[in-house]
Amino acid sequence: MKIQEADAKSLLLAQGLPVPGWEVARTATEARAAAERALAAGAEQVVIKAQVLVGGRGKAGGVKLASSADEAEAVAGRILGMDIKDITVRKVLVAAAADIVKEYYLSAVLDRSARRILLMGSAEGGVEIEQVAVATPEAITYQHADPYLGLLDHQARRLAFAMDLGPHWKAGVAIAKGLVRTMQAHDADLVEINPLAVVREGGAGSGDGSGERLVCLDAKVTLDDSALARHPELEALRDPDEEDPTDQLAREAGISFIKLDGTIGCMVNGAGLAMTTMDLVKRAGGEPANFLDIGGGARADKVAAAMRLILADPKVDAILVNIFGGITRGDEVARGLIEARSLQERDVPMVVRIVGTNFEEAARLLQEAAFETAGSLDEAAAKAVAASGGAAA
Amino acid sequence: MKIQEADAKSLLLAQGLPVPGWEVARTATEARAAAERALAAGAEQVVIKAQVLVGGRGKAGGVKLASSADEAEAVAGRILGMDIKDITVRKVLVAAAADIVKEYYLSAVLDRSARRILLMGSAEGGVEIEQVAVATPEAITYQHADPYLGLLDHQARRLAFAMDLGPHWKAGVAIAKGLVRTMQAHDADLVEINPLAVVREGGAGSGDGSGERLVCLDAKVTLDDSALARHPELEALRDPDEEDPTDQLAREAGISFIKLDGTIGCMVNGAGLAMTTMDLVKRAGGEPANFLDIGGGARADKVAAAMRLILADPKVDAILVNIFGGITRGDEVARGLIEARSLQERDVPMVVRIVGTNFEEAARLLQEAAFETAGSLDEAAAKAVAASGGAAA
Amino acid sequence: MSILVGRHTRLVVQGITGREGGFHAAAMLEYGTLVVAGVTPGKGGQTALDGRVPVFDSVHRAVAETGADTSCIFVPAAGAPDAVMEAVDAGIRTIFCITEGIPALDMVPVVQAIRDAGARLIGPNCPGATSPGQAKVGIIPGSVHREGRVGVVSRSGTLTYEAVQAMTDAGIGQSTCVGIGGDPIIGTTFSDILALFAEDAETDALVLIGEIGGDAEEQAAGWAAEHLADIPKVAFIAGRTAPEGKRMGHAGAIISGASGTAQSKVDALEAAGFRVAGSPTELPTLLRDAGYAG
Amino acid sequence: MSILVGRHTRLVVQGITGREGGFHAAAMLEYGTLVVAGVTPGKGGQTALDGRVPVFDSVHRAVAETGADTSCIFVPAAGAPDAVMEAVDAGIRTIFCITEGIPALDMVPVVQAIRDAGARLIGPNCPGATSPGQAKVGIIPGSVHREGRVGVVSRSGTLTYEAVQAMTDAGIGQSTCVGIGGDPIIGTTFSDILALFAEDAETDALVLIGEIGGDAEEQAAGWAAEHLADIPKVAFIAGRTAPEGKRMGHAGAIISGASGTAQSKVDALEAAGFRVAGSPTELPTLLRDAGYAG
Repeated sequence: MKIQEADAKSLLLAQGLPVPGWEVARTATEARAAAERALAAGAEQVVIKAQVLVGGRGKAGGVKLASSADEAEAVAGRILGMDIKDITVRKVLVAAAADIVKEYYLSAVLDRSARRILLMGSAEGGVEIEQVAVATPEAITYQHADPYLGLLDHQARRLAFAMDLGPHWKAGVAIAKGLVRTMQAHDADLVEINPLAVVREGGAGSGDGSGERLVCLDAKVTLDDSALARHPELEALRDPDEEDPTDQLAREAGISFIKLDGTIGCMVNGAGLAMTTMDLVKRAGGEPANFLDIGGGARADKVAAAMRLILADPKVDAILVNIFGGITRGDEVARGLIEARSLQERDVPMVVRIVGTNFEEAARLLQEAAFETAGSLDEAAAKAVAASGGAAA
Repeated sequence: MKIQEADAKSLLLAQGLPVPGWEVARTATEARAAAERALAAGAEQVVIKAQVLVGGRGKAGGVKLASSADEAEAVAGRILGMDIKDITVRKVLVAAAADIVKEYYLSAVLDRSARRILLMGSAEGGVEIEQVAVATPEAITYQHADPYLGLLDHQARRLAFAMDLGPHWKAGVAIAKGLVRTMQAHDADLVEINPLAVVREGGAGSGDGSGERLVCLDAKVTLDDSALARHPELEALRDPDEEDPTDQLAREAGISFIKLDGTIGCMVNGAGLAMTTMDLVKRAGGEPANFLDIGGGARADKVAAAMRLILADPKVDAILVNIFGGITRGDEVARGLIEARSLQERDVPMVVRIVGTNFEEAARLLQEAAFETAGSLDEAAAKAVAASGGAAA
Repeated sequence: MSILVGRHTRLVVQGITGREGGFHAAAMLEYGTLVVAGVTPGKGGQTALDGRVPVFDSVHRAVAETGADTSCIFVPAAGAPDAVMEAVDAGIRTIFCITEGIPALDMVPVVQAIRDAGARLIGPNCPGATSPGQAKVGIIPGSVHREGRVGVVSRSGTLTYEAVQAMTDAGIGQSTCVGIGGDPIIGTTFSDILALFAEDAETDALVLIGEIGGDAEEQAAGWAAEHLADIPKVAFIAGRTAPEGKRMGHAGAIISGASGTAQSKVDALEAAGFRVAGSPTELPTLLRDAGYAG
Repeated sequence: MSILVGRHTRLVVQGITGREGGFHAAAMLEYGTLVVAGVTPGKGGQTALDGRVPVFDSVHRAVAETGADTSCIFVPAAGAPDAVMEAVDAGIRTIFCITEGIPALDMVPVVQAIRDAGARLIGPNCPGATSPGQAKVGIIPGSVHREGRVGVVSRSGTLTYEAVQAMTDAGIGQSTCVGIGGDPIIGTTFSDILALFAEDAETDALVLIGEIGGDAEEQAAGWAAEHLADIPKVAFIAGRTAPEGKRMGHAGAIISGASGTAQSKVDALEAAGFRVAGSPTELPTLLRDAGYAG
């Protein structure tokens, strides 16, 4: 699960990391008030940042500076309601614009290959780390946290020295350790600070030179969905503004669902088989309307929920059900389908293929209920494409 | 550092372990009030337990039952002020007497040989585990916690099953894990529950049969002195009533000091050398007045404190200083001795032996200041014994 | 021979008295697997599967009493990492963890402990392994198999069944079929399994079933290019038409750079001498094209 | 030969810019030890000991630049466990930790990591080791030593110096003197050091200096009885007159049963063929009585 920048910053702050203050505004008026407070506290400018769960906000015009309350209100007004990669901006973050001396990159991520937490740091901050990895791979330094003990002090120090943090190395050590703590405390997959920045404190307006400080200027956190059940505190961070009602239904039913642009609804058990089913639908000349994995051991109620998800898309004119029973039992899926069809309002042609565990009983039930069935997956895909074409014709 | 039963129970309670309620009373009147509350809450009897940092309270008459408030007051009056192994009882713990079905033993201890935390459990509870270890060693079950991950669930389960906790095995698992958490949270060397007991809840007075429950009826915790600096919460548990002013001075000066019955005060660096010095004093016909290790790298102020500690004992009639410099520098000790002697009120003959690091400078300083010195340790012991005899003669 | 599981496998099922554990333990027993013990804490002394399998309180007890040498875990996610630790501590050296939904960070110390002990963990969130005609451990339906000499390794669950069924339908049997699991942190990789097949005298050809995301297939291709030049090899990659950015986490993308796409995987596998199928049903034909005559 | 440290030891001193670290690093250098590097985070690029030793930010850097193979740690207690972890992670295989006052539980994972890495930790709270005429690592005053063929192992600090001085004064030199440290959790035991001496061609006799508490001396005696029958062996145990119950923790008492008293240790050592001295000054005579002619 992705969470908003402002929420990510809250998690870091709770671990004692240096994150400059911010406010979240839902209207231009709120943004103006927040800007007024920041300017009154000595900021020369404020930054207004769209809160959306996609990258590239800056390029899309979702991050702007303002030098006055009027300007802040105007800028916030333009950003709020803007669409960034199909997501409508409903909130902005307002903060004093930092006086940046130098930008760094620091992140903690779950490294699947090494099976450990990986820390990545770079003196090339403020740009996407993927670009740095391609352009100047030697500019990135890596440290794997100990699999039993987490990030050890000396590992954090080596990271900080390799990042050339200079006099800020101790702050860098504390932040690196804080990222790993954040990751462990909330079961995050990724905790990314970009930029981690040395900023001048006090600003010119305050009249004194004051010091420099290493702070987290931006924050990105993604959470392990498998661990959400044990983190009720994180469920509160789910952003209802950004979640499609269909996505919400899918999540609540425990179904993995991604809406696509085609016409053939797919209901499959297993992610790999679901992708394969989509691949074969496309190969047979059709267009899948969705990716849908009902998961292992799916029962009748899950099948019914999956059916509702698929039919919620008005473009769907055929459904392909492909179940290969293992932990999932074919007869239960068949019963679920029969029940779901009896309740569904829209009549859409359906091709059902159930093989594996308890497939004989499933076949019997489906035959009794006069479902159209298929033997091989290729055949099922072909029949579904034909059905879809037929309806469209 | 040892802590009182009541404090140990507080630490366990804070980790969520089942510890029946108790109150601490400093007077018989307070004990009466506490007993009244326990009896009013349904207890048939209350138990009154002397709070002293030594074992064998029961045998010494420091643990008694009472069936009424009057009796509780009388019993508490007898226990308060009692001396148990030279310690005067100044507090008692008052609690509802448990209706014990069966007693067990459970502890977590730092196992020096295995270099891990060791859990020990036994169905033979309520008696000293050392006795069980001798009489029926097979009645004790052992589990070493994982050195990286602590006590794993399956280890706690194996312990609980081997202890024959029957239907209470899940409670046993939770308690075993809690002991290790307590140990880790406070850097304890030992967390011991004896007895861990299955008790009948509610009591006959409450009129219902109610259930049985596994609870920690007694608790003993000793803390790692090396870790106290990072546990300010534990320093508050130090019992000023039980600490000798000399012990307090020693602790504050960072000196390891144990008062003995002899006449020759010893000031040595290193515990092994300090014991050896005592051994040789005794061999030479004298009696050491104390064990005193000024520790490594001792400076002048520590030497002065050590001198005060030794001279606080009126029986001391000679002092043997034995310093073998390594991390400790001989010249600094010599300067400390010279300064300490200039300040000391009581003039006691002193034999000084300083060898090792910077011994030449030390020798020069001591010679200038006209100290009596010695070459070998045997010689130093003989001279000190002679000086002590001379003064006593 | 076969790999991982076989005729001599003595299996303990952790979580045997649960719904899934009981159902699949029965299926394994029926397939012919030596299910010698079950473990459910607190149910030691009982029996499972109509009295055919004794249940113990701990894996240690099960090993001591029955000589179990392999474990299959159906314990719910909250207890599954500890169940793996228990198995390895009890001396089990081949551990299948079927459980899905285990938080990834929970597995980090577990896979390290497995390495430290010199044991092998397959999964979690894996369907297990079957050596047709000998034994099956896990949840792969026994009916899809046929005895033979092709080794199959996959990180999908049901897609594995699909691929194996296609082979069986075409008359191509398997030496062992292994599902390594699709979780972020798994105990055994494609390369590990390929290395086992490379040493197996009764495996004459290989099938690898991958999917988009991560770089496990690319790494396996690299290993195969070096060590498996002469054996017929075919592969299938799921997700060729999946829209970008929907399944691949940012994490995986950062670390593995350009890899992770279906194209990257197909390219790597083809460069390593794999023939890559467009549908699971094409696997038998490609195997024969690659020179497999079994 | 000698054990642990010698002419070829390339030493890095962790905490070299601290008061104790600097003082003793200078003494080691003066003794002839190859002090090739110092480590103090944040002071990389500077030098220590009047420009004679380069300082690095990390042990990794020190190893890479100077080929250091042994470390001596003077880092304060709060940072010392991590300093050990850093040394082992940097590939150092012989690590002396002089630091005292480290909380015991902090060392539990550290000693396990040392074992897992196949490294050796001496200490913490130990005085180090000296191979007279070759190198000294730690804080044992160089002046107490004399080159020779008697191996000394002790868990005390200053008592070790006392015993070694007595030998030197009597004309008996040492191959290596090792202080293993007196903390509850230490990396290397008496038995470990005896085993090293047993393999050392230049060690002809052994001196063991113990003290009351715990059962390390009893264990060492057991090992020696089995493996060191033919070598002259003497011992000294401190604390024969210490009152009971004052130094022995409950913990040690529980685990080791009857052992821990001076008598138990003397009995065990004598049964294993050690001659046990009543004073450190008697060690030379007893060595000669035991047949040592060096």
